[in-house]
Amino acid sequence: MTQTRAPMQDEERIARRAALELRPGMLVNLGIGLPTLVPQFLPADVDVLFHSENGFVGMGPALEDGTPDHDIIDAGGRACTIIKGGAFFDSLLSFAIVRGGHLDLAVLGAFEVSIKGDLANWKIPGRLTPGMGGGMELAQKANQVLVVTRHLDKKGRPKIVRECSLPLTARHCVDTVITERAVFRRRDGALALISVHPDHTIDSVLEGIEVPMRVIEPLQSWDQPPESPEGVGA
Amino acid sequence: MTQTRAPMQDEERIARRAALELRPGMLVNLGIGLPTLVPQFLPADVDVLFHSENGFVGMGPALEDGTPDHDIIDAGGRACTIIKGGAFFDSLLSFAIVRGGHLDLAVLGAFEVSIKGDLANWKIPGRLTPGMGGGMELAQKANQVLVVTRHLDKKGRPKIVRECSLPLTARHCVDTVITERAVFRRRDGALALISVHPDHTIDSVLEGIEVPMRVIEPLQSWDQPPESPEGVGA
Amino acid sequence: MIDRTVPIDAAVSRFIRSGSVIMVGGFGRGGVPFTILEHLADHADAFADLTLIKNDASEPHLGIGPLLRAGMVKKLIATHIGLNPEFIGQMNRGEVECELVPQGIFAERIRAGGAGIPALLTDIGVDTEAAAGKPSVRLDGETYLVERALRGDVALVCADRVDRTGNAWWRGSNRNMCVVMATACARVIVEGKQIVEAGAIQPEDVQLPGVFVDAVVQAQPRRHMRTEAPA
Amino acid sequence: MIDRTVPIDAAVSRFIRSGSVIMVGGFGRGGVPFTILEHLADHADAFADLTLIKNDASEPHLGIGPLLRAGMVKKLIATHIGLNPEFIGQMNRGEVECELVPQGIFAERIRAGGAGIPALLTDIGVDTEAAAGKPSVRLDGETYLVERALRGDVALVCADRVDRTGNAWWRGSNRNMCVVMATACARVIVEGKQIVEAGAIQPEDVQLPGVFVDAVVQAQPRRHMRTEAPA
Repeated sequence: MTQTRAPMQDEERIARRAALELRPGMLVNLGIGLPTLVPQFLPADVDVLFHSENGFVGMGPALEDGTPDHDIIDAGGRACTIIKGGAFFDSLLSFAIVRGGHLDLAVLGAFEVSIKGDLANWKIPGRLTPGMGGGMELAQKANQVLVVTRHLDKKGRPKIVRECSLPLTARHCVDTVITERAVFRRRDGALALISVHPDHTIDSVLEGIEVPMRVIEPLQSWDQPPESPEGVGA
Repeated sequence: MTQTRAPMQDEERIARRAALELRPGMLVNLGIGLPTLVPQFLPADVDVLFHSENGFVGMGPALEDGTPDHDIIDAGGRACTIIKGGAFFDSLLSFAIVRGGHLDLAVLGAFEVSIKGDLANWKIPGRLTPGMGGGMELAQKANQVLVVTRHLDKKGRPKIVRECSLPLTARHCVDTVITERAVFRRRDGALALISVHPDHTIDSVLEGIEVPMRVIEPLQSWDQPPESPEGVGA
Repeated sequence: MIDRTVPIDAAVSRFIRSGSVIMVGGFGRGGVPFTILEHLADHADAFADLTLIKNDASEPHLGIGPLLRAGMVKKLIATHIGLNPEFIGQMNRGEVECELVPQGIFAERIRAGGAGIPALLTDIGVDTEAAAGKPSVRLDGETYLVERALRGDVALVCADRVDRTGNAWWRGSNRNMCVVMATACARVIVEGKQIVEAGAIQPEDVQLPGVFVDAVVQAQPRRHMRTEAPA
Repeated sequence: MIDRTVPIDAAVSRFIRSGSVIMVGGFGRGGVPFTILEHLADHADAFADLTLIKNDASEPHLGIGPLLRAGMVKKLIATHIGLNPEFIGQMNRGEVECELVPQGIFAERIRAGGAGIPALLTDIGVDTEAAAGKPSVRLDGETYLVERALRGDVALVCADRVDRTGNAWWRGSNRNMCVVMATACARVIVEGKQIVEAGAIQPEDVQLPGVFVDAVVQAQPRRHMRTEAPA
């Protein structure tokens, strides 16, 4: 929940847009990295509860005076706080909350997302093996999964692909993808383009994506929040 | 842990003898009824910890002034206390303690015990169906199972039988049986007579038991405690 | 944080229907939501064909006893019914269905329901009536029963202390099945002996986090303390 | 009540051997038994072929990092190793075995080990590498993995407060895997930041009952606080 550095421009844009997806009453888990930038862009009146899989609900930002409390850390290991009404528990109950269907939204990073919503974000064989941590449970069992990611990987290829080439985290799990260029939502089993950032065009968004992508027109404006799903709220 | 009535002579004799089986450092669970009479006959210097399956370790006797605390009850529903160093928990952890092998001794009642140590104590079809409660876990998973029971049932038949006719609680689980007449221990897979109360003889103990019973001679004196098993202690 | 306190009739009418599968906390008298159960018994005509999941069958005049007596319950899943001879009579006459489950496995099946685990393996009850009708599997040369998860539509529990957002704390041996049941039901009503402000329970000491809770209602003195001794 | 406090060298020499399967509490730095781990690293010659079960691989200079670096470990079962590039290198070179498990299932398998449950069914990880080599079963038309219990010879955890009999309490997010690991090992050593008298922790608020605990040792200030920054 802290930010140790100012987000770069693209990341800030992604995090600002992602913050619109967090609706009042939601219980939300934030993955490591870019997802942790999201809460700072929430309006103060949006009452969202954050779940940290290492063992609490009610995660709050780091103390404003900068004094870290290392007994209250987020899943990325950074000191944060707990809000009034929050509760600590152990890893068992933490994942019972996830698998039991109580987590409304997981905000996760990605190496690759397939057009069908498969997610790969835990292993690049032979090169990078952070491990899945709690990512498989979050991807498979959160009621909604939001991926926030740079549009392109380090080699300049879109993160959205026909089929994931990397080991999967979970199949058919991603509901929404937000990049610095566009917003995609899974509709009828496949990701579709629903919004394009003003700096971009449909062409610049779809360039390099090697699978046909449905475009839902008219495109939504960049800052249009999602329709409130039914029954959200812990 | 409270006693609501003075035990009758036979019950007191059984409970006194059973108390010798509780060794320092043991974690012990007491079934409903006769087993709850045992602790009052423990010497004060024997440091035994009692487990109550409804959710705590460190069960102590009812308050001496008679003020019941109904928030601290034993598994039979009677108000008791918790000793310093005890801990409350929920039913899950309570039975994790049992199935996880931490319970040194369960003291249980019985309708029937077979010569091989099968126990029936939860159902008399069509007549009495209290339910098994936690009895199956206790019988199956306590490191030692001690049955305390009147020697004869209400029809005058010995409780020790060739095969249980009633629905089983668990097979091959009973290690020791103490009645007002005798002590039996399972040796090489079958109950054997090891001690006879001074009021009785081998003949009066074995009368009516319809299966051959090994007698381990010389018989132990009635008040001889068991050999300390290895590794007892939580 | 959401304030989940509501009047009892609002909570009951919103979450409970005829045919509901209801988990009821408590072991003996500890943790039993007496106020909600008395409310249900007072509206016996409104709720039929209930399935109750509770550790024990209470006593005839107490807890779920009046619901059983009034014929509101079609099935009880429990571990122990020995203190309710009336119910045993109903069961023996075939007027009500009763499934008896070993107590630790009862808790485990409910936990599985709450934790998104479809089933677990166990050797508890092998070779007994508790195994009847249950699939078994072989693993590493041993035979185990496959015990399926239990879930409910509504959990009713009584906590000693609950804050307005639903974080709850139990005293003594009152916790028993309450916490695990609250994880395993679509809706959860916590009856609080004492309702406190958010933050009043130290966050490390919360036994049930409010994210599992839908409604917090005020416990009332038990009926037999309010009026006469029960019939 | 038994006083379980002992000097650290007595606890370690009594319960830990070469070849031991050791569960180590902690997530990030919270709950990690740094004092015991530093003691083990200081006696690297005495302990070989260890199997460690820990949420994460720590950082190279911290926690289990020095044990991994010193080649004391033949296998690590973990959920996340991303902060220890040295270990990833060892693993990629085949110098050490590593089994990665989804975090919630990691906790469940340990719980099963502690709770006497041989295995549980889950759909977590179906159709992924996490399913490799695991048996699967069909139940109610769905495919589930059979996840087996994990048990250890010794659990090492750090609690914020522990009484002399082993009742333990964790502050903040330090609890994580500590409690469940302590239920799943033949022997348990609790390193206490603060050791208190029996009764000092309210019995309702005890997070790990002392019946699971074999030894209580005093946590020391971490090495990098005692001397220089780590290499």
